[in-house]
Amino acid sequence: MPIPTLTQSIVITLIQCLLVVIFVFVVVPLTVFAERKVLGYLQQRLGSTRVASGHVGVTGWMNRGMWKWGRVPVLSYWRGIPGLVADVLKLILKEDVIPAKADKFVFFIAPAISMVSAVVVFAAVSFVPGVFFTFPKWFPYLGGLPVSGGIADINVGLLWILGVASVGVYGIVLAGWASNSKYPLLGGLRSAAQMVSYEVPLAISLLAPVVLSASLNFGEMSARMAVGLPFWGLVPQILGFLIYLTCGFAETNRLPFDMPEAENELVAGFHTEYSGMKFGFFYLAEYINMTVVAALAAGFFLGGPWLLPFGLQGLVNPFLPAFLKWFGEPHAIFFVVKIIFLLFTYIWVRGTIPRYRYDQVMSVAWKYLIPMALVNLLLAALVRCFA
Amino acid sequence: MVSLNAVLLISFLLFSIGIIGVLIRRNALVILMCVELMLNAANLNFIAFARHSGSVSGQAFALLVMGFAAAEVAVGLALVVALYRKRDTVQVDDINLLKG
Amino acid sequence: MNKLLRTLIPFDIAKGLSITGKHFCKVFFTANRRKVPFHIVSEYPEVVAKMQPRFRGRLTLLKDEQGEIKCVCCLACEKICPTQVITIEKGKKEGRKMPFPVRYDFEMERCIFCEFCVESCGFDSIILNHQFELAAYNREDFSIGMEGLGQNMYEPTPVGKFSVAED
Amino acid sequence: MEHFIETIGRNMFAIFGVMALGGAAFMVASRSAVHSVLGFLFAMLCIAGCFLALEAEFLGMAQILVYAGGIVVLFLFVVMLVEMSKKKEKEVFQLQSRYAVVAILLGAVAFLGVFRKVLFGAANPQALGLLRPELAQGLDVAKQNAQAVSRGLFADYLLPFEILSVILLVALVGAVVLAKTERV
Repeated sequence: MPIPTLTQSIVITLIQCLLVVIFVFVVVPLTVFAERKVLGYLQQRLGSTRVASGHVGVTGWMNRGMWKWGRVPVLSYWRGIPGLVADVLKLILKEDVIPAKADKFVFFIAPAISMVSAVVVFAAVSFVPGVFFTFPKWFPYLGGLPVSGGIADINVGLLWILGVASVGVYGIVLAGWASNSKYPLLGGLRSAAQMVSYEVPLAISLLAPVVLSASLNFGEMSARMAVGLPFWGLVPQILGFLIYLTCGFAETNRLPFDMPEAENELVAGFHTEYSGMKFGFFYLAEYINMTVVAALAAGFFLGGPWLLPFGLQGLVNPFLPAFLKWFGEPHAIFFVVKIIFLLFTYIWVRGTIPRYRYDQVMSVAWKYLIPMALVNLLLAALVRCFA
Repeated sequence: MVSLNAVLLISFLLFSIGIIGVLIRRNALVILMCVELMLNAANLNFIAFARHSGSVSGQAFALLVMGFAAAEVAVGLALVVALYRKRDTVQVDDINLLKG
Repeated sequence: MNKLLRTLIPFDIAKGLSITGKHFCKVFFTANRRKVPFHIVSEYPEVVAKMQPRFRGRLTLLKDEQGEIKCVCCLACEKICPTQVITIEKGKKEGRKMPFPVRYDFEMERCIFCEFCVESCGFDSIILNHQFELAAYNREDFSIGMEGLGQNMYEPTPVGKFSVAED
Repeated sequence: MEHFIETIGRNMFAIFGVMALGGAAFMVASRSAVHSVLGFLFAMLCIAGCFLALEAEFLGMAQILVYAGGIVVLFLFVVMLVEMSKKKEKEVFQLQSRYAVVAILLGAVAFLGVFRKVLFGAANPQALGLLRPELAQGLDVAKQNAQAVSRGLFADYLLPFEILSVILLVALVGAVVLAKTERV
């Protein structure tokens, strides 16, 4: 295995960053689309089935053609898909309005903080332990060099993730303040209190995997939780998993903890005054944060890139289709599948549970989740002591 | 590698900026922030000396200082909020009465 | 103790999730495959929407078996109408003992679809039908009468002007 | 290229340090309290970078987590609560600011004069390195920073740690008592 020079390693890191960005920007629009469809199905609707007018333009022509064809919505699952492009185009082309009394600098920087802190978290997430792929020999400049499964597989990866994710609060709070308007300010204040509160049980519930795996490195933790514990650590850590998911919903401001942008009380909450791509950044950041939380849950509690715990993989292998076997045991594809399942869970919960009142949100965090998380931590310590 | 002198210089400058802030600002919140800045400058020195001496005691102590700073901020901000409720201001030179 | 258990173990959340999950599976796996779909919405302009029986659409005059207008001009509907959108002119018709409405005007732009007129009618001679595509391009189109300039009372509003299903 | 990147890598501490100084200066000089908080946040993140450059990874991450994630948010929260009143502030700076700045600058010059030899002289040229690695008790401090810190914290300094936790508890209760309104 050749050792890369400094410049080569930096180029490789840039390539990894590009891969992560591509992953994020493929998953996020698909999640937005899936959210519409899945919410629809959950509520016995069909979700989005057409783009713009059903009678104008190319999509209209397609729609008409389909109806003429069989009087049945043949592609009723997929006819909303051009909406992906339409959404992005709308966000980019919209006029960017800045309120006259807004604090221009802070107004400008808030969406950037949101977006950056959401994306940068992925630096410490390792998708596969060890080498992800190796450049072929003929590749210019980088031939024969390995690319690892995470950008920066640092020793304090978990702390990095928690710390940078907590910086994301500033985006929301500063946006609320800079808009110089009542509803955004209320949304920002609420979210500051909510996210600071929920960070505590979130961190404590993630401490249990730390105790069990005796590491702070993402890849190491996920490997030890997956291989060393029954059912990827899901069974001994079921309480921790539930607490973590709940706090994850709250941290990403998803329903049922949708305090900062409570549509029925605060118009649109902290981004009421935002439009155009600045709003788009908040929108993207929310979905990227969802992906991050799902990635952490998948990595720590659902076994990350490991398909099955223990040696069960060998038992199942004969029954697997050939293409799955081709991927091998720890493979990024399993990780991604788990992330996608958790993203579905997000939408599922959103379609099921109504929004909490503000005081209920706070009491859930301080009166129930924190004590439960502490008990869970104690359990993990006992397991570690005696097993 | 980092030389000890660079760390000392930077932390000294940070500390000085903190002192300037405490002396010249009127807003109690900014003064609190400046105090935090000075604590951080001290932390920087702790870590530099820990590295210099090759032990981790300095790092452990820096962590303790961080916890202490958190406690201090909690009490300080509570004081500021109480003050604001009572006097409707956070300007330190408006608070010049012993009773009131 | 029971309450504490119910607080700690989220049974009701699980129940709700299972219900929505069931709906999801039903709709997801049977969309396009059933005559009577599980999803409760229809793809409106293509599939004509079915209204519930109590839906209140446009006012319509009814006729009896002989094709005679049932209305006897008691003016109950005109009196009770809160927005006064109904104007009736009494008249006579040969071979009919009861009074006959020469004019029955209905200004739909002000109608609030309260159905008081239908309730007050002692002869069951008017109903609010199930038409819901009531939009029009001109103000005059909203004044509906028995004949003349406005639309005819018995004819449906031009439905399907915009829908593919009628092509 | 190689050389350039290496130079940047070697001077990471200086870069972060200067940026932290800039953030701190912005904090002291800006007229709006929210801008002050922003400068403070920037300074804290840069100091975390300094810690990383000194290979104290755990401390750097703890800095981000504690300061950026907790303390500065609290500051921002209180600033937003307090700034909601429309009352105009009289002045941002004190009357004695000029003298204070002069005094501090004098102090700085005096400091540099006294420590001139230490800071710029050739008296202590050796780089900051691990002079006594045997103190790390068998752990590679550079590789297992978190483990080393935890050993220091929970073995050598357990009593201060426990006292700190009591202090935190007292501060928590005190903050609640102080900030509580009468009618609640």
